[in-house]
Amino acid sequence: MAPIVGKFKAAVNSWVAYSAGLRHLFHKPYTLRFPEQRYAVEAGFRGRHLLHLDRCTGCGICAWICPEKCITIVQRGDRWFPQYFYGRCCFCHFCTDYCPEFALEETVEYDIAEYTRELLVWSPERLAKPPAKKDNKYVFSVNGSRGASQVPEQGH
Amino acid sequence: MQAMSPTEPGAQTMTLSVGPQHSGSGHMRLIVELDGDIIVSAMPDPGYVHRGIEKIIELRNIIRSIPVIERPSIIDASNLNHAWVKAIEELQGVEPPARGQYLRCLINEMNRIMSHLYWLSIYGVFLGHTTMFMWPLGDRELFIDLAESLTGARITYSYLVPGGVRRDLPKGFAEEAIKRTKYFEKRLDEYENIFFKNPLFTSRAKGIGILTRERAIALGSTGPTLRGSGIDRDLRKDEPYAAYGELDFKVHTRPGGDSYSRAMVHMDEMRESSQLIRQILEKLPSGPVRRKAPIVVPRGETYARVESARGECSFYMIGEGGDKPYRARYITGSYRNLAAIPEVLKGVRLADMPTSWWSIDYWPVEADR
Amino acid sequence: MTQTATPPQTLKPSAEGEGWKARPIKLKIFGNLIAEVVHKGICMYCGACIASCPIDILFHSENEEPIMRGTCAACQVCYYSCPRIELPVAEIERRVFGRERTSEETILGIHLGSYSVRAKDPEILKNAQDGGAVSALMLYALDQKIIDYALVSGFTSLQPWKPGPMVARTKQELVENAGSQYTPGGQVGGLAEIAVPNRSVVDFQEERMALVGLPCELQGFWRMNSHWIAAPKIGRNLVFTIGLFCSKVFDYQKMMVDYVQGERGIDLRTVTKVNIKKNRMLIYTGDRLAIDEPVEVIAHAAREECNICVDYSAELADIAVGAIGSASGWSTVLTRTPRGEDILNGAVDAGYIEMKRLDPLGKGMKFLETLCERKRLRDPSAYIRHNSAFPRPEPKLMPLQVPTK
Amino acid sequence: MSLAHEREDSLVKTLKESFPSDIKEATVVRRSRINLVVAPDKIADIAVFLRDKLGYDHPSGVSAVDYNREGRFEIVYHLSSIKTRDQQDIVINLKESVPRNSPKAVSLVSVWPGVENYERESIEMFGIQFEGHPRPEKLFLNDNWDGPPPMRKEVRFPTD
Repeated sequence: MAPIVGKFKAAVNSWVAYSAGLRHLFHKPYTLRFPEQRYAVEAGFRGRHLLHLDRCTGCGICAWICPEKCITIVQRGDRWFPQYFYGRCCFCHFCTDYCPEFALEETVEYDIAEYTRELLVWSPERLAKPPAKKDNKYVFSVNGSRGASQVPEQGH
Repeated sequence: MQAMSPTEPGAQTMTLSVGPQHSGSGHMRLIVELDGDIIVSAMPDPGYVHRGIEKIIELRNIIRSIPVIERPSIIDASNLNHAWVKAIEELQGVEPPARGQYLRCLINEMNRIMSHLYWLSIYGVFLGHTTMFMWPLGDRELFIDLAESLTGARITYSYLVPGGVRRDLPKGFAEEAIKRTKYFEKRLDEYENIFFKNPLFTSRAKGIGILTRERAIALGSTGPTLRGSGIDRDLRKDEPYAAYGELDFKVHTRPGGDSYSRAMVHMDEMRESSQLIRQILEKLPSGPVRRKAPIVVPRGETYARVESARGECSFYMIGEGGDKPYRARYITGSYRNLAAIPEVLKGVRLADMPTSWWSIDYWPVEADR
Repeated sequence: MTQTATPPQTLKPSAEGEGWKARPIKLKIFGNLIAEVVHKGICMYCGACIASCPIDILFHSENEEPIMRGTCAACQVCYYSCPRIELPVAEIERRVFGRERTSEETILGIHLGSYSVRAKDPEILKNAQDGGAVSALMLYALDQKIIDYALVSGFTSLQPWKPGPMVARTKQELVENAGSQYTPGGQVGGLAEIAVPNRSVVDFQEERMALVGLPCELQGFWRMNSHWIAAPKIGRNLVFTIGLFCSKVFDYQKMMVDYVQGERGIDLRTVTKVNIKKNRMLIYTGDRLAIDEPVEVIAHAAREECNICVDYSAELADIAVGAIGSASGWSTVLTRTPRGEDILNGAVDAGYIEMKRLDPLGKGMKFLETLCERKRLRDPSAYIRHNSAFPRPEPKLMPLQVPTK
Repeated sequence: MSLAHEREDSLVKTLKESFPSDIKEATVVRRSRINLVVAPDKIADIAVFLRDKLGYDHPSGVSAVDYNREGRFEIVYHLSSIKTRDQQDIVINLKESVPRNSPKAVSLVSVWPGVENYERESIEMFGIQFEGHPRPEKLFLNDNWDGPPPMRKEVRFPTD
C-alpha cells in the first residue's frame, strides 16, 4: 500500500512544482541590459572617489590607511594630492572616512573600466571632475502583490 | 530508500579525481574511490585558493586588515568582519554603543540570508534545476540593494570597525526593509513548492549523506551541518554577543542528519533571519553608532568567535601592543566542516555526491584562507 | 609609468586660511606638539588634538596631557588644531560672529545682552553651582529637539571628582553632571571619544549636539574648525556652545587628592559641591560646609598653564555663563550670538528659567569687567610664539559709551 | 573580568585536583575562557579526561603560535562541550609548548578525530611533527613546496 501512496504523493508534489514554475512565466525578469538600462545606485554608494582639490592638504592619511596601498601622494606645484590606481583599489572607502578635511567623497560612478592599465591611474585633476549625469536609470522596487521588478526611476 | 552499504574491502575500486575546478565557489579537488557507482571513500584535497591570510594579517594594522579578513567568504563578509572586530574589542576592552551593536546584528542577519540564498542557487544548479539557480540569485538582489543603501557597498562591506559601525541607518530604510522581508518570506514558500517538495530533489536528498550526531560532534563540525544532525548549537544563543542577547529567535535543528535535513535547516534559518531583521529594526535604540577605539592590539590573548552563515568563525588573537596582532589564528566555518565531507560522502552514489556534499555548504575559499 | 598631467595653474585658494603654503619639508607632527606645547607648560588640556586626530590614536591621560597609542601618520592635523600654537582670534571671530569686535568690546568681547538667570526646576537648582543656567538651557534645548545630546563636563573616570566629557541626553543625566569642577577635563576630546559623529560625508541622520566648555576649550574647538589643515569634520554637528567664566583651573592631583583628601582628610566620594567664590574655597559634603578657607591655601595647585590665558568670560561662546556679577543663587549670562539670544528667550518663554536684565553699567557688570581686565593683563606673548592676538586694552581706560541697542 | 566565574573556577579546581603535577597553569582568562598549560608528554591522558569526564567532546580548532623570541612553539587545542548543556559557551584552550629546534608533539587525532586537518596545517605551516597522525602530509600547500614552513616568524615577506 505504501509505495502507491508514495507514488501518488510524488505525482502531486511534482505537479505543485511545475505549477509554481509556470505561474512565473509572465513575470518581468530582473536582469538589466547594462549600457542601455543602468542600475540606479543611491547617494551613499561607494563608487569612484571625488577629490576636492581646494580642501586637500596633502596630509597623506588616505595613503597611510589604504589597505591595498593604491594611493600615492603626488606633487602639483607646491601642493600635494592623492593619486589613485584603480587597478588595485577595493573600494572599501576607508580613505574617505579617515580624510580629516572632507576632501574625499564617494560618487555613484561605478563604470571606470579602461583598456590599458596606465589609464587606470587617476591623477588628482581627473579625480576632481564630478561624475557625469547619466539617465535611463532603473530602480529595484518591490510591490507586494506583483512581486519585485526593475522599474524606471521616477527621477527623485 | 536507504543508500547501498559500501562493499567489502579489497574489491576492485577505481579512484576518480573530481576537480580541481570551480566547484560552485572556489577550486577544490575530491579524490574519490569508487566501487562501481558507490563511493567507497572520498578524500578532499583543499589548498588551491590558499592566500596565506594569517600571514598577511601579521603585516598590516588592524584597520587595513579588515578587507583582507572579509575575502575568504565575500558573501558572508560582515560575519567574518564581526569575528575580527570582536576579538580586537575584547583585547581593547572597548564596548560599542547600543545602536552600533544593533546595526551589527542587522547587517549580520542580512548577510546570513544572502549567503544562504547563494548556497541555495548553487544547490539548484548542481542538481540541474536551473529555475532554482535563477530565483534565489534574483531574490538576493532584495537584500543586496538594502545593504548597498546601508553601507554603500553591494557585497564586501567592511562596515564593522573596532568601536562600532561606520554609518548610521539612512532615512526610509526601515519601511523598505520590512516590505522586502515580508515579500521574501512569500518567495521562500514558492522555493519549497518548486524545489524542496519536488520529488526530483527529495528522492536524491532524503537519507543520503548521513552524518550521525556522535560523528558530527567528534569531527567538530559546526553551523547548519551540526544543526542538521539534531544538535541545537548556535553561538547567538549559547554565547550571546552584540545585541543577540536582547533579541528572541529560535534555533532550528533537524534530527535526520541527512542532506535533506541540512538543507531544510538552511531554509528555516532564512525565515528566522528575516523575522530577526524586522525585530532589530523595531528595537533599534537611538544614540551614536561608533565609539572611538585605538588602532592598537593591546598585550594579551583572546579567543573570540561568532556564528557566521556556515558556522562558528573564530579568531585566536595574541596581541603585543603594536598596531598589528602578533598572531591571529583564523578558523572559519567551512574549515571546520572540512572533516565532515569524507564522512558524508561514504556510501553515496556518485550521482548524489553533489547533493550531500553541497548540503554542508562547504566553501573552499573560506576553508583555505 | 604614471601620466603626470601638467600642474593646474589656477587652484582655488582655500575657503578660509592663509591660501597656499609650500608643504614644509619638516612636518609638524604630534612630537612637535609635545615639544612646543606640553613640555613648555602651556597645554591647558582642552582636548582639541584628541578630537581632531583622524586615526583616533590620541587619548586623555591621567596627568592631564594628550598621549598617543599606536603609530602616527604624520598628517599635521593635531599640530594645527592646538589653540596654543596659534590663535588668530580675529579670523575665528569673523567665523563665529560674522564680524570682528569693535573697540568698546575689547574687554567683554562681542555680546548682545547681559542677564541674571536662575533655573525654575528645583531638581536642577539643588545640584547646580549657582543659578543652574547651563543645565536649564541644555534641558530646554533637549526638550525642544534643538539638540539630540549635550556634551557636558561630568564625572566619567573612576577617580571621584575627576571631570571628563560626558554625553547627556536626558534630564537625569544633566542633573547628575551639573556643578562645576575646578580641574581640567579635556572637554573637546569628548567629541571624538564618546560623541563620535559618523565621519562619512553622506548626510544620514546627523545627531545635533551642544558643547559646554571652558574658554580655552572653546578656543580649541574653534581653532580646530578654522585652520585649513585642522579637522573641520569633527564639530559640524554642533548647534551652539555654552562657555563658562573661568579665572584659572587647578591640578586634580595637587588640589583634590593631596590637599582635600590628603591634608584635610575629606573622602572625595562624599564631596557634593566645590565652589570658589570671593577668593574663598568652599567645599560641601552633603549640605554641610566642610572647608571654608581662602584660595591661597591651594594657590600652589593652580595650573601654571593658565597663566597665559587672557579670556575670562568665554568670548568665543554663543552663551557665556558664570557666577560673577549676579546675586548669589543666580547666574550671569552673556548672550553673544543671535542663536544664543533665541535659546535664552525661548527658555524663558517655555518657563525653564527666570531672567532679569543686568544693567551694563551696574555694580555686577563693573566687577565682571574688572576681573576680565585683570585676566587680560596676563602677558601671553612670553609663552606663545605667535601672539595670541587677543586685543589688548589701551593703557588708560576710556569711559565706556552705553551701547545703543 | 566580568560577572561571576563559578563554572570556570569549579572546572579549574577539578582539573587541578585530578592532575596536580602535570598541569603547569590553569587560569580563567576571560568570561568563559580557560587557559590550561600542560606538559607535552601528559597531554594525551589529560585530553581523554577532558573528553570523557568533563564532556569536552567538540574540538573547535588547533592553533600553533611561533614564539621565536622564547624559542618555542605553542600548540593550543580549543575545546568546547556539547554534552554538558550549561557549559555550552566555555572554551578550554589546552596549551602545550614544544622546543623550536626539535618540535615534536603527540597527535590527539585518536581523542578528537576533528583535529586531524588542523594538525596537518600546523605540520606544513610550522614544521611541527605530530607522532601518531594518520596522514601527516601537506594540507594546503602544494606538494612541490620545498620552501621553509611559511608561518614561522623568520620567514619574512616584503611588507607591502
